[in-house]
Amino acid sequence: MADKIGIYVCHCGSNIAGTIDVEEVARWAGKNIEGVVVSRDYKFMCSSLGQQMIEDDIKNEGLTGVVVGACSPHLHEKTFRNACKRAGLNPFLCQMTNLREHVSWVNSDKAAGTKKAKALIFAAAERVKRQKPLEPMEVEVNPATLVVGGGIAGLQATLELADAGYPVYLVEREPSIGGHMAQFDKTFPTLDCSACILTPKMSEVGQHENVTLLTYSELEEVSGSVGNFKVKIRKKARYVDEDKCTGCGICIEKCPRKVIDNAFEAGMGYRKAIYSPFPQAVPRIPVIDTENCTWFTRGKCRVCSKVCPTDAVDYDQKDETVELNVGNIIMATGWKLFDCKRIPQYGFGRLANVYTSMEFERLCNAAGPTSGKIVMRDGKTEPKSVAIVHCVGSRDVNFNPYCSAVCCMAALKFGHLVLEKTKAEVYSFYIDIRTPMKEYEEFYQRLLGEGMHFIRGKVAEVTDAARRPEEHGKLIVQAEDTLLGKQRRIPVDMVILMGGLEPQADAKELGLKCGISCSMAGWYTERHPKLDPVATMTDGVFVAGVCQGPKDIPAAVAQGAAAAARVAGMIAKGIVTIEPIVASIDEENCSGCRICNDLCPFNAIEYDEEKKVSRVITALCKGCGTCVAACPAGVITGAHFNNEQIFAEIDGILWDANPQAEVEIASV
Amino acid sequence: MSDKPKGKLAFYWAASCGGCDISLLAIDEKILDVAEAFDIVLWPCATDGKVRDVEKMADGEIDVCLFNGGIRTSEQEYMAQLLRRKSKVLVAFGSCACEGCIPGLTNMNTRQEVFDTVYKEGSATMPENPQDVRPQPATKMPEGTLHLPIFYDTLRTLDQTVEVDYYLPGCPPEAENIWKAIVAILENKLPPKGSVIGLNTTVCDECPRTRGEKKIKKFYRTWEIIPDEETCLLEQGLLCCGIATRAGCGALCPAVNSPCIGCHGANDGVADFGARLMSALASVIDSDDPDEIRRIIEEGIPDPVGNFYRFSLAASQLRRKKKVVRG
Amino acid sequence: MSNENFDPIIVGFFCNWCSYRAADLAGSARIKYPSNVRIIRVMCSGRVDPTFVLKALADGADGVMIAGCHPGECHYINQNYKAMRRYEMLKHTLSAMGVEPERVRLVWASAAEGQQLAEAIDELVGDVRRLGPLHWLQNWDENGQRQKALDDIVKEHEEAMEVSA
Amino acid sequence: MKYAYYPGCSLERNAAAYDHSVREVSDLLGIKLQEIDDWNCCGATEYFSQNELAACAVIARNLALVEPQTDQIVAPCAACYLNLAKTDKLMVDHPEFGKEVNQCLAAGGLKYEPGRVTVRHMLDVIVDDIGETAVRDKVVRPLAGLRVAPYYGCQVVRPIDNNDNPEYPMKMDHLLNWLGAEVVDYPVKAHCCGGHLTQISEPQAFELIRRLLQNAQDYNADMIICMCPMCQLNLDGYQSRVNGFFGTEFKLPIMYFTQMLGIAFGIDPQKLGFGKELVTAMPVLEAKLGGLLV
Repeated sequence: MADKIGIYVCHCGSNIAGTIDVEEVARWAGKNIEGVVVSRDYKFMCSSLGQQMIEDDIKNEGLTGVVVGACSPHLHEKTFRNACKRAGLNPFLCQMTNLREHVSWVNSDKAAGTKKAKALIFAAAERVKRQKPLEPMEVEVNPATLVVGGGIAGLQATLELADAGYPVYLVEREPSIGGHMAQFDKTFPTLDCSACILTPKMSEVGQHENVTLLTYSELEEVSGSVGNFKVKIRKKARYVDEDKCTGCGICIEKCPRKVIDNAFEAGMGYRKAIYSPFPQAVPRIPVIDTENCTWFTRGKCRVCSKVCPTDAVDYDQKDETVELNVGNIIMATGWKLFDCKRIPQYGFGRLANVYTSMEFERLCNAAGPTSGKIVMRDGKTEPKSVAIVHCVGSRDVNFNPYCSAVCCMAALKFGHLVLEKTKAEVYSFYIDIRTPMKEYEEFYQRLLGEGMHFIRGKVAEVTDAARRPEEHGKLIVQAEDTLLGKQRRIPVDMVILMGGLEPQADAKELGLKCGISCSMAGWYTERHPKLDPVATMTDGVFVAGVCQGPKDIPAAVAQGAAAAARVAGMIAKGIVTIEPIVASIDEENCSGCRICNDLCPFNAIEYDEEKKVSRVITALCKGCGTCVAACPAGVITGAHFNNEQIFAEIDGILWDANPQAEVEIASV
Repeated sequence: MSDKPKGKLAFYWAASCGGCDISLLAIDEKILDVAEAFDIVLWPCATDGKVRDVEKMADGEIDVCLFNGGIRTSEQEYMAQLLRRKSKVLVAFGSCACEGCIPGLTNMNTRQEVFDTVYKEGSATMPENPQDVRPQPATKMPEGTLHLPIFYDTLRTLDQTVEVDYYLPGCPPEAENIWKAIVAILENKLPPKGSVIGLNTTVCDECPRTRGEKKIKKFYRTWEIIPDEETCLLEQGLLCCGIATRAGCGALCPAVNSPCIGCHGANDGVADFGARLMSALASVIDSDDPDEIRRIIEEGIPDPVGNFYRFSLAASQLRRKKKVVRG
Repeated sequence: MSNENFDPIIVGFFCNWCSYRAADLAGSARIKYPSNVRIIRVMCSGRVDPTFVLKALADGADGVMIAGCHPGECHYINQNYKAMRRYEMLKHTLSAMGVEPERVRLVWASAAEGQQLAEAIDELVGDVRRLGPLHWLQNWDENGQRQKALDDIVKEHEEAMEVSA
Repeated sequence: MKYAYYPGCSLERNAAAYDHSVREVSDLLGIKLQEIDDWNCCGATEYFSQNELAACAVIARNLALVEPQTDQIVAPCAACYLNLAKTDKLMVDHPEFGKEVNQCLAAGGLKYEPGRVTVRHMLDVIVDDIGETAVRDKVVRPLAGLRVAPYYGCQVVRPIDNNDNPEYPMKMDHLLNWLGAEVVDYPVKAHCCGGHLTQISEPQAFELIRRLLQNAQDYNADMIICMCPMCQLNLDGYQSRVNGFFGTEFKLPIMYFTQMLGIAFGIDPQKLGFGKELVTAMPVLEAKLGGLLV
């Protein structure tokens, strides 16, 4: 069939017409490009009249392809594809070329702009002639959802979905859900008791009929794609039978082995070798820490087994793999605290009374190791002065360039708690105090009023090297006070380092499993930084909470709920359409060289051992085209981006590159 | 076959080594069937025949012309045009005609450089040339002017010179493939014009070695390692062109533990053989560090053109090395 | 060679997600840059086949820009690393073919880096302008001697035929 | 292992003990030091602020003199080390400047290709190249019971990255540990010794020196171990003046780390330059290490 191409050049008011002679471009295209039967310019092509014009031409002229030279396809590709569709032309036979963002707006010379516009139109026309009709694929959405991470963001997402009546699998790596929020004493700026607001949510999740809780478990493998993911979860052996255990806690009470608790208590307190991280843990089923359990290390003891009234302790339990089918995944994997030892001049780990923010959270927590008393490492002395160092590992090119967003407010909270519970002077060493959210600035003003001292300067070092007699036996915090323009040395009893928020150590690895990437800093990349902060580039995988970037509790909760709403929308719709831009392998001519096998991060290429050919699993293919470019035999084709189409586009875009070519084209 | 009237066959030799002429004889006694089916009107290597006689023929009088060799001189170009005109079916026979082959590698130089090498620096054919005698396109003699064909800077493939109907790849084409092509011609069962007569899969398809997923940390040159005989040579770091090279040889080279060098050229629809190799090999380099990647490439592939375009330089997108503009 | 008046043509292969959007952003922000780069959209820099670059150069482009997401930020996880590997391989080959490797450039631009992209374009255009036109087709011609040589053969053969006749 | 050796002026005069001990210890550890023929002064710190090009040219001359088959140069003096490394880095980072420096060198018929020679400090060579096992193997007289304060000063740990934490370096701590010494956590280990401030403003310089001595004493260190002739000179040579100025009674020997290595390796203290220090080390060494020294 002979090509009948329609060319539509938009003025976009004066946005395009200002620096491109659009009338000339349309006239020229109509005359010089083979196969063009209609070539028009119009004031606003995206207007309903403009669209109508295209639709009419398709019907009246029987167009086989449409080229729209207007703005970015990211803005209006859908608009024009839909117009074509309405007129009965397959939407994939419409090609947009970007005359506004890529030409008229970045250029002020009309002649140069017009020339470039012609090249882009020529390229699009050559391309569209070779485009093929494509049909989007539809798949059903499994109503079950996997939520990874049982911190506040994950809990919120879980509850939203479960309350809407959809099944949720909640996977948590630790023995209990709750996340970091369970470790906190108070929350800023309201000074709510963290546990009081968190634990009801935890038990709600624990008891919800639609929630399957998989604690002490890790996400192992993800396959499939939106609507139909298959996931493998490894349930680590607890050595306690979940069905038999009643959570009475007698095993913990009787366990003779005390261990420093580096997780929940941040090294500030102790737990037993069989333990539940904290009293309100959900589920209340303990786990045995085999590295420290006397039975596992020395083959003696078995006290827990002996005292258990339901015979739930099972030393032979093994890790177990659970396979689940879900339609969507919400990643809410949280964060870890910056390792303050990486800044040795701040003395953490070397100087006893230097604390991390997490240690201090436990120190002032009424349920913590000192029952909430703020005392030094000796366990009894109340500090007379406390320094709080901001931005430890944050806003520092040597470590993390970003702002961790919550530390300023947490530091103010700490300041308040110290002032409330002790008679100590509190010094805050800050770069900038950042309090942008609701009632945060008011909290700062309140602390100024409560007498917390603020010194604007990045701390150079925390040292016990005294220079003056009054410094002996103290920790000296040295900083340049940039408001006074002077070096300050403040001797204090206790120093709190406000460690920054960092991505989980395995965030990247975990992300790869479900096909999402990380930013330079290691936070999960959202689909759009402004307009789509909960979806990711992989359909069916959403992010919530700090794993997407530092944020406070309300923001994490909001994002958890937002992710759930997106998932609920997909479940309610029931089907999802998948773009038909995918790769395919001509199996007849594939020699099975296996170059492509390892190139797909989505595991969409499988090798058939029997036939000795490789094959694309269409549902998994995201259409990047890397395998197409790599295939040495040239037998992989990328739909809508095949070689023929791109070659034609190159030919077209270079229409004026050879002087001879210009002559030839002029004579067409 | 013998009932049909005899057809006319021409076999011509342009810029090539002569191996193709010999390969035609490798079909053994079947050459007699060929002789039975055809009158051989031109085969300078084996029979007597004059260009003048061909010139006198009517256009399209020759049924089939098997043309081997690339186009390096004006005479070869003239012959290609002449034979195109006189032949119903023109077959690019062998790697040289199809894609330039080894003579095409001269496209890394210019005529000047080639002549300097041959006539000035000395060669086996011209060990000494103190007067720096060079071939001249025209020499005036008392009887008139004698012309030598001019030697081009750039060797062209046959289809860059005239329209080609069929391609028979290989350096030289394998006897059975030649026979298959002849049978197809005799039985008039030819594929659509412009086709390559042969398979459209790559050497791996015929290679018995075991293949796994590929990751390459270091490329080895053939003299550096003795490869394992069971495993894919590429996986052992040898630059084997089999992944990109059209099948049909039965994986001759890998069968003797030597990497494929790519003489059968690319599959259908491939616009640049070397680019296929470059892209495939680069994709499986096992490093994400640009410096390391560069090191792996530079150390392992010191002669990229020789490795990627050994047979296909003249048919590649760029066809030749950039000429230095003088003055 | 003075190249001030030389207006190079550069073909850009930009990934759909980061670099094409960076070019969109440069437009929205009205950042001005030379109009010499003509952009072809591909889904990922990993789709860029070295053939595209070779074809563009052979077809008359003076330079090529390949643009993708920053390493580690690829929409397709890590496919831009494959683009990087191919780019290194291609540059190695191009050098051997006498093409100045500066003509072909791989740049990373996130969707937020309109300004940086414009600067990279500016720089490439400047560099290519300094190098001068590539005009690859000129490499193939035989300094105008070819047609005459062919005509000579025809003439000589005709003369010879006449004598024998 | 072969290195070009650049002793620098100090090691010929006031820091002769450093030079002797470096050579003795290197011999024993199999470090081949090839002294650069006809080396010249590095210009110390002042020259750089006067005329950067001339300063770099003077320094680069030494780099240019390194034999072609050697690609590493060792300087024990912190200032020499920094100057050599800085010059090389400037030439690498700023090729135009590198060319200018080479134009200067051309006057003497020399040329230095930036980046050809890697500049190393003696401490890095011993810790990174020789390593723990080889050092421990050579220890015949462990320094058990001796409390030492490792003092790094400022020039080796910054600004050139020598693979240690610039704010809280640990390499010498590790090395002294391998010798069996009791290493005190010395928080001022990378603070300034005052440098040439003694020549400009004694009270300020003395205060800086006092802090270093005071802190070592607070930690009950028997001696301070340093790696820079300037540091050694300030802490040792000015110790009695500082005592007079502040009314203190510091009596802390200031030794080079190579001298301590030598002792632990069983080398005769005489050969290591012991006795050249002003606050004598012998009493404390004898008290802590017993009669082992003779």
